[in-house]
Amino acid sequence: MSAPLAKLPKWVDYGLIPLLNLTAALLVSGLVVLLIGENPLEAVYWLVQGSLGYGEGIGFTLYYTTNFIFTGLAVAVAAHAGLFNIGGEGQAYFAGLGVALACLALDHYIPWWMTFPFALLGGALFGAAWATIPAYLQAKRGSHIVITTIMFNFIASAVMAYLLVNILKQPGSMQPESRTFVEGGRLPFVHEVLEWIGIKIEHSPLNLSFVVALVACVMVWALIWRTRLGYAIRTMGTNPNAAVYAGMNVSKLTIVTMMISGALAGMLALNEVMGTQHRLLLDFTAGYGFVGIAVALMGRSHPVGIIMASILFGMLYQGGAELAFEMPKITRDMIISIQGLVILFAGAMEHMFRPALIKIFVRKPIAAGAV
Amino acid sequence: AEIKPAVVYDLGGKNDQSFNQSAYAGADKYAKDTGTAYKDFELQNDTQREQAMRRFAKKGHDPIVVIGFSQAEALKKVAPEFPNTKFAIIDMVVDLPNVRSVVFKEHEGSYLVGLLAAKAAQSDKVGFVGGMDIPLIRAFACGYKQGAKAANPKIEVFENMTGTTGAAWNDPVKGGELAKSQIDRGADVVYHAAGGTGAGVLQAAADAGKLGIGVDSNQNGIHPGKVLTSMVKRVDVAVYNAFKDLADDKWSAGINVLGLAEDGVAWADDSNNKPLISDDMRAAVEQATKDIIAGKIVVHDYRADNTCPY
Amino acid sequence: MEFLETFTLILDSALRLSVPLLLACLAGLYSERSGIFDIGLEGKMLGAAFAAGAVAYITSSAWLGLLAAIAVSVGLALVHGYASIAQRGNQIVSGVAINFVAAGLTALLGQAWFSMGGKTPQLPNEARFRPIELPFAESLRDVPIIGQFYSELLSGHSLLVYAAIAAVPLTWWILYRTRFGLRLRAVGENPGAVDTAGISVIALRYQAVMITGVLCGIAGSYLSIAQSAGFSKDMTAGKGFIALAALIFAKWKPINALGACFLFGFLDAVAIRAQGTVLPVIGEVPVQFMQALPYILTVVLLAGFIGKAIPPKAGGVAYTKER
Amino acid sequence: MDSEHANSTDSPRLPAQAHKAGARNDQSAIQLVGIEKRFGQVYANRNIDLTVKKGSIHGIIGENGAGKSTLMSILYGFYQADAGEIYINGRLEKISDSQKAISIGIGMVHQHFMLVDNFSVLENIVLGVEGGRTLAGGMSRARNELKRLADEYALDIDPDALIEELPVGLQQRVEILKALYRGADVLILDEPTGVLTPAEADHLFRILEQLRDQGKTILLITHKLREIMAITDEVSVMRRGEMVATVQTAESSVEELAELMVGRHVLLSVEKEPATPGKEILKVENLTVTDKRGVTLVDDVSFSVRAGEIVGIAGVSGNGQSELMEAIAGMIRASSGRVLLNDDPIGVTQKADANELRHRGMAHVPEDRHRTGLVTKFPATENMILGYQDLDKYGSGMFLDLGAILEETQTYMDDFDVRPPDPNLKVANFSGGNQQKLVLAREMERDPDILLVGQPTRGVDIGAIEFIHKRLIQLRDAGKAILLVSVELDEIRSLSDRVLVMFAGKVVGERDGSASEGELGLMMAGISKEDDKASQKEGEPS
Ligand SMILES: Nc1ncnc2c1ncn2[C@@H]1O[C@H](COP(=O)(O)OP(=O)(O)OP(=O)(O)O)[C@@H](O)[C@H]1O
Ligand SMILES: Nc1ncnc2c1ncn2[C@@H]1O[C@H](COP(=O)(O)OP(=O)(O)OP(=O)(O)O)[C@@H](O)[C@H]1O
Ligand SMILES: [Mg+2]
Ligand SMILES: [Mg+2]
Repeated sequence: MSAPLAKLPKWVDYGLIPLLNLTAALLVSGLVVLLIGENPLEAVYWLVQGSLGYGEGIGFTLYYTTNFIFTGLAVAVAAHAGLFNIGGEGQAYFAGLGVALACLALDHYIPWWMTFPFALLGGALFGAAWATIPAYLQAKRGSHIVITTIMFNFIASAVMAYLLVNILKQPGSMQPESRTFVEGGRLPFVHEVLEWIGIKIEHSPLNLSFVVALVACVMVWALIWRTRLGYAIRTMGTNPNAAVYAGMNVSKLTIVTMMISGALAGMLALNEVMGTQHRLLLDFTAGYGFVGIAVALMGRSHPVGIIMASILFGMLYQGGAELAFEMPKITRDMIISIQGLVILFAGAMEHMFRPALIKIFVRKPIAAGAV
Repeated sequence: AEIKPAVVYDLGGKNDQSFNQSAYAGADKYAKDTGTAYKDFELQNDTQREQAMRRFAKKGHDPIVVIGFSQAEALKKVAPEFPNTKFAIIDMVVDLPNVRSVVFKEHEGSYLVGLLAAKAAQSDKVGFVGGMDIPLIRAFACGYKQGAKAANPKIEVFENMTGTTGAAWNDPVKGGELAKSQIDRGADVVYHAAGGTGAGVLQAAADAGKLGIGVDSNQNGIHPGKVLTSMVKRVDVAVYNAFKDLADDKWSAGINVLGLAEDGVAWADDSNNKPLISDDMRAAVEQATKDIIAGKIVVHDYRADNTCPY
Repeated sequence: MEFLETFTLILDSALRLSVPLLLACLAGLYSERSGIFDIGLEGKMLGAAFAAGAVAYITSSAWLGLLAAIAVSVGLALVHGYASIAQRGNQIVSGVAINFVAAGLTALLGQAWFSMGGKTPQLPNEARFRPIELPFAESLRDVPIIGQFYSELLSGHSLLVYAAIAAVPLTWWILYRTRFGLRLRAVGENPGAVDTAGISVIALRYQAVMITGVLCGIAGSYLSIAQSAGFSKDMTAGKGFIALAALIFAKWKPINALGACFLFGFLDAVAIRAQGTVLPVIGEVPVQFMQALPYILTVVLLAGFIGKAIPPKAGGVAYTKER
Repeated sequence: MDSEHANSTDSPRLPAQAHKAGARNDQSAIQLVGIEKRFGQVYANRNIDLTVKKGSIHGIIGENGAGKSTLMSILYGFYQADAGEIYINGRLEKISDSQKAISIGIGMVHQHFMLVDNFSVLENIVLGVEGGRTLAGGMSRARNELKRLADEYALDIDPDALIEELPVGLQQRVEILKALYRGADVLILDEPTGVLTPAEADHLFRILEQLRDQGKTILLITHKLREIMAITDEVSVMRRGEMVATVQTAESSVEELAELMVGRHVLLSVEKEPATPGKEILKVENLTVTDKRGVTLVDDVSFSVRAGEIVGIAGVSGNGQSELMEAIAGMIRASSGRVLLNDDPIGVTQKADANELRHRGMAHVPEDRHRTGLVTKFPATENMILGYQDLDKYGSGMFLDLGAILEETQTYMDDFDVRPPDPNLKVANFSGGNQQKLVLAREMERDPDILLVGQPTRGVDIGAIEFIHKRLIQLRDAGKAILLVSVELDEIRSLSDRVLVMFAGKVVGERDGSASEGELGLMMAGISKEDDKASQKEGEPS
């Protein structure tokens, strides 16, 4: 790592620095708002109000959060192994096929909770499969995984367009999409579930995959910090020499990790296809796969951090939509820019504030070289 | 009565110089005519469709006009939740008691511009560039061909679609390439039904010194003298009427089919293209209009059987 | 004759389609040859296309548009440079960030300034780089074969097309025949060698990154004020990534880059022309397959099944004196 | 061949200087005064004084990490000293960067060559001194100059050959030519023979002598005493960042230098009973390891280790010991040969599964704890299972049993007196000695049949050394086999029951633990005694 090795207090490392990076990103975004002649504070107000101010808004925020948890976890698991999976978008897109096939095959015959395990499995398998090829090429042929996963995003998009247009499309339909699933292929919305037990809340696309996302967080946490496999993944990601020394099979680990990563990204399809849209449609991934990069960076690849970062991005997405209603000049593209800035400040320039903080928090630098 | 109308545009946005802009023009005209304020919203992604409709409905907007066939799925979900709100959808049929579905006989308008194209072309060759390859756009193409063949049985019509996904609506570079390819093959007039992609088509035609034909809005003025005409789809009228009908307590749900007879489609005739339309052409197109309205000419609708006999 | 004409027209179209790829690919070449990976070509091109469209519209001058495009693109390149060189950040992450920022800001500012759904207004001809007729193009048109070739294929493109083509030998010359090129190639392979020779690694890399910015600026301008008459949202549509693929395909060499970009442009042109054509044996080739072909070819190349693409050795890692 | 000739060169930036014929004068070419350099809290160089006479070959020796490279990098402007002064030809110079060093006539051949592999020789030579914005002129000038240098110093080379296609010896020649082309008057060579065959090394020395005779000053850094004796005029010895002595080569001896370099004056004697070797645990037969470039690193080595004995492998580092260990431990692949563990072969030529070897009773303490043996970002607990993560006692099924791991770590740490005894502390936060104890605890507490241990006490303080040595003896007395690799002669001698000496990839001799330091030192330097016929044949290729 290129970071200066001086040690900072934990709360600075895991709390203050991400906060400062986020603040820097938001400040720059504020400047942009000023540039288009709007009031940044008002924008912040509508952002918060729109995402947390009322029931439907909260529902939407959590619905977006669900997507980001999945893609964030996908990037994080790979990152623990020292791999940069930039292909979450394509993996999730391809996983949509797995989810949709399960739903299309079963929705007429069995209730949703029986379809659900098949859809889950379908999404996971298809997502994993799409990640396996770049992983294999990295492990066995040394192809740079960043480049191959980028290429696979584009290839996934072509494959899915072909399938939707030529095979899955309803005859005579305008849209290249599959037919809409009936009840047996739809995850219940949270407002429906709560209605069954007598609680009425506002409608939103928030559905049971949110619970799946939270379970996935626990599972990823357990995987990384409580299993032998996770231990091997972290060892490989931190010190590959030590992994070889410890007799770990680095090629196999690379492939397995990427498969898990791809399966997690594939869960995005569960939320979108089975949970929200109830059909397979073009570009349903809508860039969520890329947001996962920002989420994992902000959340420092820890499930708890990822949940928090996902909520933050969920707020940005939902609040951003609201903002577009209230301040039409600030379109949702603002959110894309903020995302970019967060990735820039929290990722590429994450150490920008370190030297200054070291001066403040560390009086005499402790040496790294414990010889 | 007082109304509180709202419009949800499709992904192209209200200034697309085409379909959505026409809707915007209708809403704007109503606002100017009556002093009624209205709200509108430009989508950025698919999930927002429902969100926007629901939000407008909750805030008491009525009627809510949604533009484009892509809104149908969302509308099917939202409309039943607000049975007392009136919705209207353009370009698609949604069969619900509180929804008015407005669809156009694009094939009729396309027939007319096809006829004009064939008469304007000196080379016996004309072209068509569609956006996304869907039955709606095929209907444009088929009507156009029928019109062109009616004017000149020997004519060859090149037909290309820009793509198979939503991106096809917004790819002026590819539109331009397709138009160039048709022009290179000898086409003298190129008609587009391709949304934002059409900008590239009209540009390519103008650059090559050939003629383009616009669509949805009157696009004659984009390259004055280089756009033969436009197949105008009166989305503005549909939006205007939706507002007005409710205000006048004359609202009706159900399907509104707007063709030539209803002034729902037309060929654009203004000062920009005046020099391009000869008297002979004018006479022919006016005769054809009459014949279609009278039922003497039946323009085939591709959507009826998913085939085009021409 | 018929075939020859069709073929010439396809080549003509391929040339137009490959120009933005070529410019972006050469741009990436400078950066990556210096050891800075750049997956932000897309973002820089997009930012440039917007700046060109907006400024050309406001000033009615294509040249000012070009200048603005270059300024914006170099600005983004410097951000990438600062993150990768000074901050020693992850170059991939930085590139991703720049793509996002450019995608968001161009659409946002476009809508805020022009209210046309992220587009800039249609440009009048004087605000565009217009096709240039090469001398005698008209009179030679009827000469068999050569006339076709000269008048249809070579003549009648905008200045930027000729600039892009000229950039190939120029880049070759810079890379292999000048001091700067020697040092550039060296710093991407072994920055230690450059440093011990008393040359500043940092300055060299910043220079490279700025050239990348300039070329991406021209690429973006070509899209919005030469090929089209205005900017439209997300206009690059993945061209930056195809350029990246082409760069890998070209094994980071300028002459190969011309070949790779022309190949990818040609695939695109064929896909456009051959739409719906049914080939013998294969049947109808899906357009999606043609679209994905550049990426598929690149993966196959990366996997080492056809040749081997070896990137500059020091690529992707910040230079540290300490071991 | 004298200095006038050297001065008549018109290579760039050659400082005009007068040398007397024979180039032996008392004037100093380089004088370093009080040089200090710290990396974090590690003193790489501490209060270094050094004077190098003009026109001499001056050797600098010292064990790994002694600070030799750092000192040379400071002289070459690659690093800045924290304190101290540098005089070149008697003039105080501030060497702010390499450009400056070059301009005052210092050239350096780095330990890791600073060459661009896919460049031609010529391109590498002109890099940085292109002499104009375009290359054509400079290249043809360099081509001519190269021809002249080739004639003058017998440094033939094809200027258009690609570096990556040249053998290492020629690559090094390019580095030397690079320095000469830049008009170097002082030439620093950092471990130039590490990668050379003996014949190549001899050729290099002839070149260096010739350069000296023409008035150049040469600083030669090496581990190899034989080379020092063969070619230098004076030698300076570094240890742990400090300059411990400078002697006239002619008045010194290999023994003295060996002691200065590796030996500690406090000889740590370990109490131990004579060994009672039992059955053969490890048997190595004709093991050969070749690297990617085809250089043989371990050359046909055979030996065995019995239960209840410690076999030490002595040798100057870089003579194949590391690779021998790694090949036995399954970390790298051997090209031929066989290794038997408890009479069963292990697949060394397929790169044996390190995990499986552990299960079969082989434990391994690697030479470099930071690079290989530890994940310093992990806490002690997680380092305690490195390599043993699959053992049943550390979990059930796929899950780890953190309680069990913590408990065991605690026990091991108590047993090995690791301080602070906090199993959840990140390993980076332990001192070096305690980190080493963690590794040893992990490997020794497993009750292995054989322990491979490399540099067990590198960078560890005296108290800890004593402790570690005691534990190793205990393990032996418990009937285990131990294979020990160390560059510390003392350590080898005080622990081993038998000593094998490695030189140039071969085992050049075997002695018992009581062999004298001088005797072993000579063997390590590749100089065998007359009576050691067998090993002489193996050891001396010529
Ligand atoms: N990188 C580091 N970060 C935090 N603390 C450290 C670091 N390196 C060393 N320390 C702490 O500083 C103390 C001194 O470390 P150092 O390596 O200098 O000890 P030492 O005197 O060399 O010990 P030993 O003789 O065991 O090697 C250690 O107890 C350790 O806890
Ligand atoms: N850039 C650096 N950062 C931190 N520590 C360093 C750095 N360079 C050297 N050191 C440390 O300084 C000490 C001296 O290192 P140096 O490379 O000078 O040793 P050396 O005598 O050349 O060793 P070798 O024989 O292995 O080449 C070592 O402890 C090393 O770990
Ligand atoms: Mg210590
Ligand atoms: Mg060294």
